[in-house]
Amino acid sequence: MTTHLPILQVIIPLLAAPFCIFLRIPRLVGIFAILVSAAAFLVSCGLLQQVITAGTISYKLGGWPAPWGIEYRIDILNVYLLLLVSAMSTIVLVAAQTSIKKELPEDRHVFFYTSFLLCLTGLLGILATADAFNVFVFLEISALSTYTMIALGTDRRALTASYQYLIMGTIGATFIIIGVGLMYMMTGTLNMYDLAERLPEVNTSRTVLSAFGFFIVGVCLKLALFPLHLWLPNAYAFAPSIATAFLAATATKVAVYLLIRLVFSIFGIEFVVTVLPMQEIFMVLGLAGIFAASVSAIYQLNIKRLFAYSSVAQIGYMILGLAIGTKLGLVATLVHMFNHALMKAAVFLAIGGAVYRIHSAQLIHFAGLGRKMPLTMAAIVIGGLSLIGVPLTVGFVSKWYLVLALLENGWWPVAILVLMSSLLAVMYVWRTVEWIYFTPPRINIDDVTEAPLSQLIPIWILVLANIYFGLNTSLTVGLSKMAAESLYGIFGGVL
Amino acid sequence: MELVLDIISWIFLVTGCFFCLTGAVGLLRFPDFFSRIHAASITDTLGAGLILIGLMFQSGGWGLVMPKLVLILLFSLLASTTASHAIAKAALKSGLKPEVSSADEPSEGESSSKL
Amino acid sequence: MSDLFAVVMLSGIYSLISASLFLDLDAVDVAFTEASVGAGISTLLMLASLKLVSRYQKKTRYKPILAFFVVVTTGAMLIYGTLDMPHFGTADAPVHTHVAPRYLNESMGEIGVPNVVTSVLASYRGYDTLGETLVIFTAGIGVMALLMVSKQTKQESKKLIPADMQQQIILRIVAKMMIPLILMFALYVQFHGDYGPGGGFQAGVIFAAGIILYTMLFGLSTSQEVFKATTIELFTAAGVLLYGGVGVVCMLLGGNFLDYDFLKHDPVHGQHLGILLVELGVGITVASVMMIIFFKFTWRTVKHKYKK
Amino acid sequence: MALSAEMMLILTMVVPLIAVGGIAAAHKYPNLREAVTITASLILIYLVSSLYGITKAGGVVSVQGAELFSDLALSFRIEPLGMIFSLVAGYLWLVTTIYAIGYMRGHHEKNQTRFYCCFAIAISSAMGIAYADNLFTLFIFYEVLTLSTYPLVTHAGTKEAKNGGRVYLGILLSTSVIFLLLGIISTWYVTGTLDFRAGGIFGEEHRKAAAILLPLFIFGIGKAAIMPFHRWLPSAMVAPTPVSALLHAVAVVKAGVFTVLKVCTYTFGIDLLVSLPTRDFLLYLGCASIILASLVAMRKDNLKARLAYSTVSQLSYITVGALLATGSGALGGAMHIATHAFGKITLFFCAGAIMVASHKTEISQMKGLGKHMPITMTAFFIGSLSIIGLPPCGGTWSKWYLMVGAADTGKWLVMAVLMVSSLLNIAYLLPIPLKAFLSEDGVEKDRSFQLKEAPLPCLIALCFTAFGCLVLFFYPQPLYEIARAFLEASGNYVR
Repeated sequence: MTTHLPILQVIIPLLAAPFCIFLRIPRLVGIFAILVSAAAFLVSCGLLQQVITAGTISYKLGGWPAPWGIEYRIDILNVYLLLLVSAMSTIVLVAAQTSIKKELPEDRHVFFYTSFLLCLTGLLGILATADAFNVFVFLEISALSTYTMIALGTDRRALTASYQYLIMGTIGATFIIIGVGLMYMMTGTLNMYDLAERLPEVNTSRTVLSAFGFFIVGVCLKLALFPLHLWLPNAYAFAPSIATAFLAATATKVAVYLLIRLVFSIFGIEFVVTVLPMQEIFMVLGLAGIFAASVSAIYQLNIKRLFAYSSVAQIGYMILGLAIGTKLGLVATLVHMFNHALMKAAVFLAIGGAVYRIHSAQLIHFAGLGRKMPLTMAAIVIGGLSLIGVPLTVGFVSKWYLVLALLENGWWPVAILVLMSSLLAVMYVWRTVEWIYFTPPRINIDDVTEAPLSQLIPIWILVLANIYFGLNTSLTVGLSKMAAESLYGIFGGVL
Repeated sequence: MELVLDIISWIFLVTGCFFCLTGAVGLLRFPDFFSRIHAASITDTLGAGLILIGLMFQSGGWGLVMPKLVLILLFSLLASTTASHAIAKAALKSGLKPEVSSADEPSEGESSSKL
Repeated sequence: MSDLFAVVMLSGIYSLISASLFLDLDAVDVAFTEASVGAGISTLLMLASLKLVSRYQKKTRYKPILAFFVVVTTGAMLIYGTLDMPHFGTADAPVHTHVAPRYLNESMGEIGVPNVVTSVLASYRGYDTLGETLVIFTAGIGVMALLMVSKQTKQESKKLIPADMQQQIILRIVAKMMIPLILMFALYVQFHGDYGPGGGFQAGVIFAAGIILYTMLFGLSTSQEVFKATTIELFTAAGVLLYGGVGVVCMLLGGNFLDYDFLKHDPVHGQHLGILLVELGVGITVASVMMIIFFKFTWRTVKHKYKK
Repeated sequence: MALSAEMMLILTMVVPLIAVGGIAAAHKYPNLREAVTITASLILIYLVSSLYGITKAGGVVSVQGAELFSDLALSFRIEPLGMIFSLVAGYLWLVTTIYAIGYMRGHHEKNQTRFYCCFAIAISSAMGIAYADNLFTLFIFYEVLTLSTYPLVTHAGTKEAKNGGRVYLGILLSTSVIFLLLGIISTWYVTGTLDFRAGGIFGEEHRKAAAILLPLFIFGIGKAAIMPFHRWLPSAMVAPTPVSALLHAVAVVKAGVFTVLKVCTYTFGIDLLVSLPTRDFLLYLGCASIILASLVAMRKDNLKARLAYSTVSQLSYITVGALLATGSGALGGAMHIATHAFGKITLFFCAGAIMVASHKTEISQMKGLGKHMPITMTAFFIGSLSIIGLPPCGGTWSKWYLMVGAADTGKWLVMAVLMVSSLLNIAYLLPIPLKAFLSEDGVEKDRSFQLKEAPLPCLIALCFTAFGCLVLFFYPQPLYEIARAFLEASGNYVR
């Protein structure tokens, strides 16, 4: 069975999702979802082990060889993110059991879990595949299920948020498929590695150039790169807490992965930096995103929106890492993808725990909660510290590598800007802290107690992971370095 | 024989085309909704029907094509007449009155032209 | 345009015209799908949802300059992209020289299905089709989750005298004659997909259209006696499970996922069986998702009526 | 108990953390809670003292932690300067705790559990700073110290306190993140190591880089409060007095100047420092800081504010001592860490005692207070003498060596500054006790209740520290020896 691990990674949740409809009983479906996700996590662990010992794994779907059939190709980069996504979904699902019960009417639970598993399927599918069109298919699965999950939010504004995302997401997906179509037109193949081989012959043509343009814009819409981030804050703010935690931790990371694949594996960094001034564009947009979104975050009244804006800012850091265009820059991006998932999942789950008790995500309703829910609030604080990049947390590791990469490239003014931007993070995190700890309560919170144990445990697993991976970086940095090596290896390490 | 079949078929085709054309002209030129839908259904039934019959003569024997064409004719006769009926009824139900004489209520004629 | 009804009609016409265009390009399968899905069922579903909302769009206060800009830029980019494209129909275009020849030349020997589109769709790139089926399933889940109907409404609707068209005798009689034929045709399309244009997607849509026609004429509660919403919900899942199940069976028999060669001793027979089954899965899911979407919209309409 | 020295080193950081748990657990029983704190501080004193014994006997104690990333590790080693700092911090924790018990209860403060917890964390991180063997470790604990003292500053939760906390955190974090972190990463990038080594880590070829990095470090170590980054110190005055004492005499500011000294001697190396072109500029900035802060202090009527500016001035003595880049300068700086700590903590204790007993905060109200609070005022007098640098107090010795250092370099301007500043010290400190003892009026008129000495724990504490000031004058030998050892360890000798 071990040879089938690449496909098992995706079809376990894929088949489990429709199966949920048959199970019908909400509690049962919830537990089933956890088991499925845990199985996916185990599979990705197995894959990690295989990839490390045996190198890249290729799996032919339907038994057809690569350019004719669809291929799954797992290398270090994939498996790194597969591990991240499946781990996050498992942890989040554990917390979902109680949280969903309060936020959604019972007859929708089954559909929520089904959508969740479908979303997981989509994300894992995007990560595992080596086929450009297959990417699009799974992108649609994850996107559609995401719209559903967001629209299920209790607030009526969730519907508009979901609709907004649907429009933007569809534009993004359309652009991606146009890009894929044009590439197929010029090469006659859809397999990424086949594309990478055949594109250089035609990459001076305008068709390929516009294919690249469409693909990049589409992916950037998906990953909410400033200024294409407009859908994100509302979507995160009004979705059910669990959905927010999961999406914040994984969805944008997968889009960033897609961008990395596109830039490094399909077109090649050489093409990307020579034909278009992508380095400059990414740098400017990344920085603009960091500052604009951080400043917006400072003025938010809804704590979920606040951290949603912070997500946009954090994406700026990832893009900035890519913009550097060096191995170390890529490492910084990859490390930050992992770390950001850890911190955002922790923060949003903790917020979910608080919402579970006080039924509001308004910042003023969080006033004085520090005394009532010390453990949950401490999780928000530690997550926030991690966002700032305080030592001993994962955020510091990310920042360290990013600044190091910037210095190595001689971009020291950007390095200073990056460091300054973390002060903006201090400002929005500290605003939260002041509300939570140093402001008397505005609403009656006498009966408020700590979040239920089934949420506290996942929250604190994530918080401890934030600290653990801040201290022991052998997994994150190690894998990122290996991934960066292999990605640069393809084109013999230009730059 | 071939020639006869050809001539017959062409007669059907040309008449069919003629009805299609008149239907189209009627659709554009008739004053109110109900007379227009009359013109439109001529296109569907007579026009398309005659063309299909003409094609049947062209199909050359009782192969696979002939029954298919017959079926299409049958379905189109059934479906388009029913559809015309349904549309007219819906229009009536939603308050659109046929123009009995041109002097009556020109405003309704205008409103129908907006449809 | 603020008249949404007209918008829906125009989009249907657009689909029909593009179907003709595909036909002209010799892409019969695509044309068929476009006609049945784009012009057919999606127009129908849009009309059903239009019944829930107002027919006219609210006036917007801003002018959609940004949208216009995006559209113009996209168009410009597309035109720019076409400049260096190989000319249409050129024999040495990359599309015709790299992957496609194998499909055209080997498919008969490897899969034994005359319609190459079907063999690409269901076997060479069968996994994509599984994904597409899942997309449809996901859409169904979305509608089911968002348009939940409370149990109370379900009970209320039993008392309800359904369907606005109850009085339309001509329509009812004609439809009674047509519906069996439509369903028959759906099955024909389903199982004839190996040889001619057709397959699970189109068949499912046509089948659903037949049922929807029935529901419109005879009322929701009548059709629910045969097609219970809860049962159809199960069928949406069953189709995907059937498709995926075939893949898993292939794995258990020693092949890769969706490698139909292993289903029977003879690879070509295996391919036949596999394609038949997965197409069936697609058909089941598509039909039931379309139906469930329509039903949910109709439930909503019923609920609205009761509120008033 | 037979503990290995390495174990003890780790325990110095762990014991306060364990105490945090104990304090939090005992939050319902104030007596038990305070007993836990005192026990922990006693253990800490035992540990620090025995470590002192070991190192004095020539033992080398070092702990190499696990490697984190970029070949960086948390590593600790006891060297003489750190020994001074840890001894001071360790002993004064006990004293401050005793004082705090009296103060906090006398003042009926809220959130006392949080107070003691954060206090313990701050001490733990101070120990980490003291024993850090590389810049990386030092930076981590430096940031932890900032964050753990923030709740102490904002303790009152009032708007004023929040604003003070914002300035405190804002300046300390921004300097440390923008300048210090950038400096550290650049140092690592330039030299490939962050270890503290005798004679510094910059080679001749890095002279240019070092010249740029020096200001980054000096400005980045915001805790050393060199102007213009001194604003946080007066802002933090909103904190309860024990915190001010801790902040301004022991842990925080001393962590700052300690870091400055350590960076100047172990990272740059005195020999390199002398030749850096940026050094002169910083040296004169330090001198300006000394004079300006003294001048501002003279104009402050609020006692705590005056003491705060006095601290700013005194800290710059140490910075100047380090930047003088002579053996004597460094020696004086090292000694001044201890002598100033004892002097300033006495003054703060007295200020707090006056506040608890008489609710007076302004100097102009304190005339004639000596009659009612003779012990407090005597201690204040002694503390003032120590700060000024007059016999018979410890401050004499450190100032002496600073003067010698200045004379060694031949920079007469620096010497002049030191002298003028001493005069200014006299002008703003001595009038307070003198007026308290010699003036008659001003007290009884607006007092309706009996004015008497502060609670007993406060008195014990301030007497102890005042006594410490005297001891340091009469028995300076141990301190001098450690400071000598520090010079030798950093590869320098006094003439």
